[in-house]
Amino acid sequence: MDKAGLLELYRQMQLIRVFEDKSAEMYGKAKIGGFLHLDSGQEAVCVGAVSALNADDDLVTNYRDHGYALARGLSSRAVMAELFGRKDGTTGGRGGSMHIADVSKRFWGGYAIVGAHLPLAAGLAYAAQYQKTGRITLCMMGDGSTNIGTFHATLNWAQLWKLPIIFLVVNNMYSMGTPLSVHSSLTDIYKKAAGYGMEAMQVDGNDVMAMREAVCDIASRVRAGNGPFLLEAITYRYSGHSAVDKNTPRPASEVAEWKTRDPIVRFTENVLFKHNHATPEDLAKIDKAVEAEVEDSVQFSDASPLPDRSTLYDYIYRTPVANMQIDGSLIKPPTLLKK
Amino acid sequence: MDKAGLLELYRQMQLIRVFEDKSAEMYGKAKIGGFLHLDSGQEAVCVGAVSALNADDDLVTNYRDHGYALARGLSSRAVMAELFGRKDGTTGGRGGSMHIADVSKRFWGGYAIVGAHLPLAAGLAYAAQYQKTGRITLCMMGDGSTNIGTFHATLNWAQLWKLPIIFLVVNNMYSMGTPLSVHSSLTDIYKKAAGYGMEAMQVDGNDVMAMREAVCDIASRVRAGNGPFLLEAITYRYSGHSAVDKNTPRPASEVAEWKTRDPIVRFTENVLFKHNHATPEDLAKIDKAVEAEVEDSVQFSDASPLPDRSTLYDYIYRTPVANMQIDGSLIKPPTLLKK
Amino acid sequence: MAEITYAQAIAQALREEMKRDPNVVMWGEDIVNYNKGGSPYGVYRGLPQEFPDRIFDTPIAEEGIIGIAIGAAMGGMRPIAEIMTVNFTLVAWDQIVNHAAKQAHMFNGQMKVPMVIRTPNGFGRTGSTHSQNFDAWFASIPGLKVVVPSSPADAKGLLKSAIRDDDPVVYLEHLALYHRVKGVVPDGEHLTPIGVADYKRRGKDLTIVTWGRMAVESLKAADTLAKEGIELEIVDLRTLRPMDLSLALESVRKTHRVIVVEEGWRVGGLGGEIAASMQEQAFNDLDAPIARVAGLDVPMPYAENLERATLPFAEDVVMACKAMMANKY
Amino acid sequence: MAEITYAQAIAQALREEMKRDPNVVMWGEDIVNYNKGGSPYGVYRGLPQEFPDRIFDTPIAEEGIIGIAIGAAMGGMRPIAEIMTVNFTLVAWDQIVNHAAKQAHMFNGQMKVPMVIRTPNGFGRTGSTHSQNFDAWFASIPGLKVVVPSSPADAKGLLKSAIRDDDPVVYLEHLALYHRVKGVVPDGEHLTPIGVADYKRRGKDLTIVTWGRMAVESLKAADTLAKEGIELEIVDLRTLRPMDLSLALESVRKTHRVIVVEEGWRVGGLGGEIAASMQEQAFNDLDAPIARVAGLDVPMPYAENLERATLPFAEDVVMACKAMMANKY
Ligand SMILES: Cc1ncc(C[n+]2csc(CCOP(=O)(O)OP(=O)(O)O)c2C)c(N)n1
Ligand SMILES: Cc1ncc(C[n+]2csc(CCOP(=O)(O)OP(=O)(O)O)c2C)c(N)n1
Ligand SMILES: [Mg+2]
Ligand SMILES: [Mg+2]
Repeated sequence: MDKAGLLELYRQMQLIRVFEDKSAEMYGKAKIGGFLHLDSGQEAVCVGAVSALNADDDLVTNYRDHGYALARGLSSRAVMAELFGRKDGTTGGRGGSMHIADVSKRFWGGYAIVGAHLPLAAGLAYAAQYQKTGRITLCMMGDGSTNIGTFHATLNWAQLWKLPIIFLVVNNMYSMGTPLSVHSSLTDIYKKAAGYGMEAMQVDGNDVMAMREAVCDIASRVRAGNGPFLLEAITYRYSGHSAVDKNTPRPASEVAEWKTRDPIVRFTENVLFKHNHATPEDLAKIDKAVEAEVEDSVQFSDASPLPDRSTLYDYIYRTPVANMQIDGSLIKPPTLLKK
Repeated sequence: MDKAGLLELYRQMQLIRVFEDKSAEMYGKAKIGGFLHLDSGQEAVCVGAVSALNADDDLVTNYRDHGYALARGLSSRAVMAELFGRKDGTTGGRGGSMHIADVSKRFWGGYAIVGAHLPLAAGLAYAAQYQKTGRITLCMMGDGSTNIGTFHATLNWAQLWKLPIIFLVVNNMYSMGTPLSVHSSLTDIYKKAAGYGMEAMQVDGNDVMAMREAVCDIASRVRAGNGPFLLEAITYRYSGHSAVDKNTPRPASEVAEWKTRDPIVRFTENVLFKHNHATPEDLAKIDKAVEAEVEDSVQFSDASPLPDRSTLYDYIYRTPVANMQIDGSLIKPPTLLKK
Repeated sequence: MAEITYAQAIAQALREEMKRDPNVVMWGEDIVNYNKGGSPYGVYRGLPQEFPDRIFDTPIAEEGIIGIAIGAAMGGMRPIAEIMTVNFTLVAWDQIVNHAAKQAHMFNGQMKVPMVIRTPNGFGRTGSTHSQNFDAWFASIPGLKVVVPSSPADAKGLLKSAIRDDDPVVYLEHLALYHRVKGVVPDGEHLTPIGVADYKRRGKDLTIVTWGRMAVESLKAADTLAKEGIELEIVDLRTLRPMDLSLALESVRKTHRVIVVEEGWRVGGLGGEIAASMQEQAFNDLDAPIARVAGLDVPMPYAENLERATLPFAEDVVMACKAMMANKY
Repeated sequence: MAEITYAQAIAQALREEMKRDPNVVMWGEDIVNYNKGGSPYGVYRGLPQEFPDRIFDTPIAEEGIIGIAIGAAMGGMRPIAEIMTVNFTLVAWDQIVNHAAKQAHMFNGQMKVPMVIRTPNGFGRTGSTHSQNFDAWFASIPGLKVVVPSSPADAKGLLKSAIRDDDPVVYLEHLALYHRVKGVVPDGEHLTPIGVADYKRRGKDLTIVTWGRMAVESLKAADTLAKEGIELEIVDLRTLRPMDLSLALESVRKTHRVIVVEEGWRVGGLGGEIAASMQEQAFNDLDAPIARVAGLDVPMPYAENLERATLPFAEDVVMACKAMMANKY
């Protein structure tokens, strides 16, 4: 990888880190509501994996989706505006933090029902296979999402039909507050692939280069028609499960220990500086640009209007129906009753 | 095992064979409606497995349940009457073929939604564990039932909580008409246990002694608190999926080949005769008794009345509610409208 | 204009649409290899052989059957997900409610989910877990369209419309109609619009609002009642969501009496919704409270007499109509 | 008689019943280890520590949470299955509909399923898959009991009754009430009977039939309207199945006007069922068609203004009541 490429990996990780810090701050200021799940600490997974894809490969994630969105090149303005629930957000304020998407970039969105996006991702992979587009699908999920039925149904099916899909489990050792060993009988998640005869491996999710290389390798095998792959990335989230729980009790020593393996610091020291790919000044310049970008995203989002009330029913149905009332109700809606 | 025990195994297998033939005949005469799934060909699994249990262990099956019911000692009268949908059936005609049960024998019934009984069985195992009764649960299912979500959710959970339960997969190579290799990415079903770190093995399901021994061994390990076990029994059903499909296309050579491994013939020749445990006369006597018993079950069922219309609402609720109408409806039911 | 069965009408629609559009694919349990193929009920014999790369048997995993179809639809296909009976949709309920129905709206029109969930309602001594009717639940989900044909012509026309529709359409067939109901289907391209109700019989005395199998039963009831001088007007809703009550309202302004007839459980059934809406809209036109004929609120027993007692048939419609005409409400 | 919150009332009921009966156990996602424990919402802080062998965190697998509870209940336990939000019950829908609800009847009384499914309804900028209300669906399932407390006293009394009941009881809590609603709860053993509605306010002009959060909103609306001389009578159904409409019918015979107020989607909501049943039973007592206030039929958007527009609040009840009193229906 050339210098520009490496610096771009750095920039993306840094952008995610700063963006997440800022969004946590905005949550504190009640600019953002509901749930806010941060990717801080997991930047190498997002950036390493997404950078290994072709631009037209399909990408599907769970609700912890900001990092993937930014790595995929969605504008921080649109993502932040979505968190703010504004008209200029990625889904016009409808989806919020858990449902960032940009289909023009084949980023099919974050999904909030644990495990439920797995079959959707397999369906995208099937469409690519049937239509011979050469695309593959990257579908990520958390460790806590590997125990629900859809995981099983999807992996068996994907293996049976040799679908072009990579299942990426981001093992951050916790499902909300529930430790891995309390929720999963296998704590080496990649070993679950054995139940399907699927290929699998584990990778250091805090090493962006390892992450990227793994996904590159796997992607070419999957693209060649060898069927699906289960990749487990070991990482750690610095924040609680979502912005409302700063307090999930994880041993302080554990958090501290993981901070010594910070993905951005490691990349900076072990790759960028060690091999003289970048100077501290190079990075400072990037950092400044990133700060400015994120600051701008907040300004932008603050200025973006709320979605118009009149759009509420748009897109519930795509094919119009002769007798349909605007709200899909049987008869004329009782407009009287609702502001 | 002594002679009496061996002859009892023979008797049970023979009873199942004759009972199933008779029930198919009765289905042809429209004495039985709906679905009728036969255990013919799979007698060694039913009898071998059930005979290895303690009388107060918990037993749960899928809809292909006649064989388990008979092996568990339910009367053929009550089972046949249930198939006839009569008052003296095992559930008074409410459940029919797919839901034979006798809780006094801790036979918790057949279940008709594929995979859905697995969590129920795990729950029974949990109750035994919590209440320290020393019971274990035997939960059987078909090969086609190992791809649905509940399989995954239950096996992970059972392994996590070290529940005293044996999952017995009756691999007869078909899920209705769908061949094993079309529905499951692993065709050695026992290998699915690897996805949970669960112990597992495969057994010849047409060898009643092997079947019995396997379940005996496993039961004592499970009873000792070593956690659950996945046992795969390889067998074959002679009939179609249910009595309505006599025609499911399976290669004639396949069926013929399996008939050469008939569990009753094998047991008779390789065990009973070979080791002089029984004479042909011993067996003829048993056969005659079995024929008479099954014939009697038909007479009995024919004579049993239909369940009384007035019992229709019984047991929907077990704890009465002050204002409840008999049918659980909001207000007085429109009795006018219904004969 | 040939007389064909309801099942044959479905087969025609499938064949025509698969020929028309290569993105139409279909999967479900035991639709290829079971018995003689073409669904477990032999609805479309020969079709799997005609389109071997587009019709597939699946594992038993309804969450996959529907979920993978949703994803394929997002990716540009027009999948038809067949669920062996409507009872098994419960296994995939989250996929239906939270994903099929919500994708288009939640992602602000960035994607669409042009898929059909085909599945039969039914009964026939199959017991409580296999004899249910969830019409009301499907009809209450924003984002779904729900159609229920009662005749071969509607079966064909609605299925073709459903496959071409850009929204997820739940297409509810009925085991009791497949091979037993025959009717004339217009030759050539025959499309029935989604969301448009239909008079299946004109009459002046009493309005029946119904759909699916109960439309067929209501027609039988009408024949019986006609002999006694009672003329039913039968409105077949055909689409349950979005629903067109205009004919029902038009009819009640003439007859002043309404009975809603449905197969499913009475409590929480769609009959309640329809009765509530109609009394809101036509309060002053009603000579009697709107009545409902429905299934009894009980898990379906296997025994022949109890199953029969639980389900509504023509005779129940007859009884209810007579009671209403005699001012017994 | 202490004033406590709705959440505290739930905690009291759980603690008392766990002390009383060692067969009461509870499991769910993140109820022990998450945050400070005692459910993700801190409903029963300290309880997991008090009963470490009887309260458990589970894998994310709602089909297991509910299915294993069913089996444990069959085996003699009284499990409480906690589902983090009602939305996730969809993943276990088959277990609820086909198993929890049917076991007792289908097996002819050979077994029973004394379990409670505790789960909160709610919203709060959580988007379309996390802001739903399935009251109507639960209430339409034969074999389930369904309770929805609106006050701390009912929350405690109904939960204690639910735990002791031999049937599967769905106990629907509400995120918006947990820590915000306070009220007096009788000291000592306090049981609220299942299946008995309650007047939450007496009035003469208009009957509100409601439950859960909308009972609280209706009370607020009543305060506003009282200032304008309109006196609402508020019937809190408390139990949705089996449902006691006797108070609602008694009330309408006095007021001659009814509005059903519910949080969920209007189409196919329980409002339809209630309106249909009430017009059947009290047709001649009605001065106006029965009206409904409900959530809009749309997947819930995240944006603050759109969420607010979609959900019903006191102001919507006020508006509807005024319209009805002004004969605007
Ligand atoms: C079906 C379902 N059950 C429960 C939840 C609530 N929930 C949201 S995220 C989550 C934990 C998921 O953990 P994991 O998969 O490890 O991902 P992480 O948050 O660690 O990235 C839970 C329990 C849900 N969204 N969906
Ligand atoms: C959830 C669900 N989906 C589909 C069915 C219909 N069905 C009943 S049995 C069966 C095949 C099961 O095969 P297997 O588990 O191998 O058992 P076998 O019949 O061979 O003993 C199917 C598809 C069902 N009952 N439940
Ligand atoms: Mg995690
Ligand atoms: Mg099989």
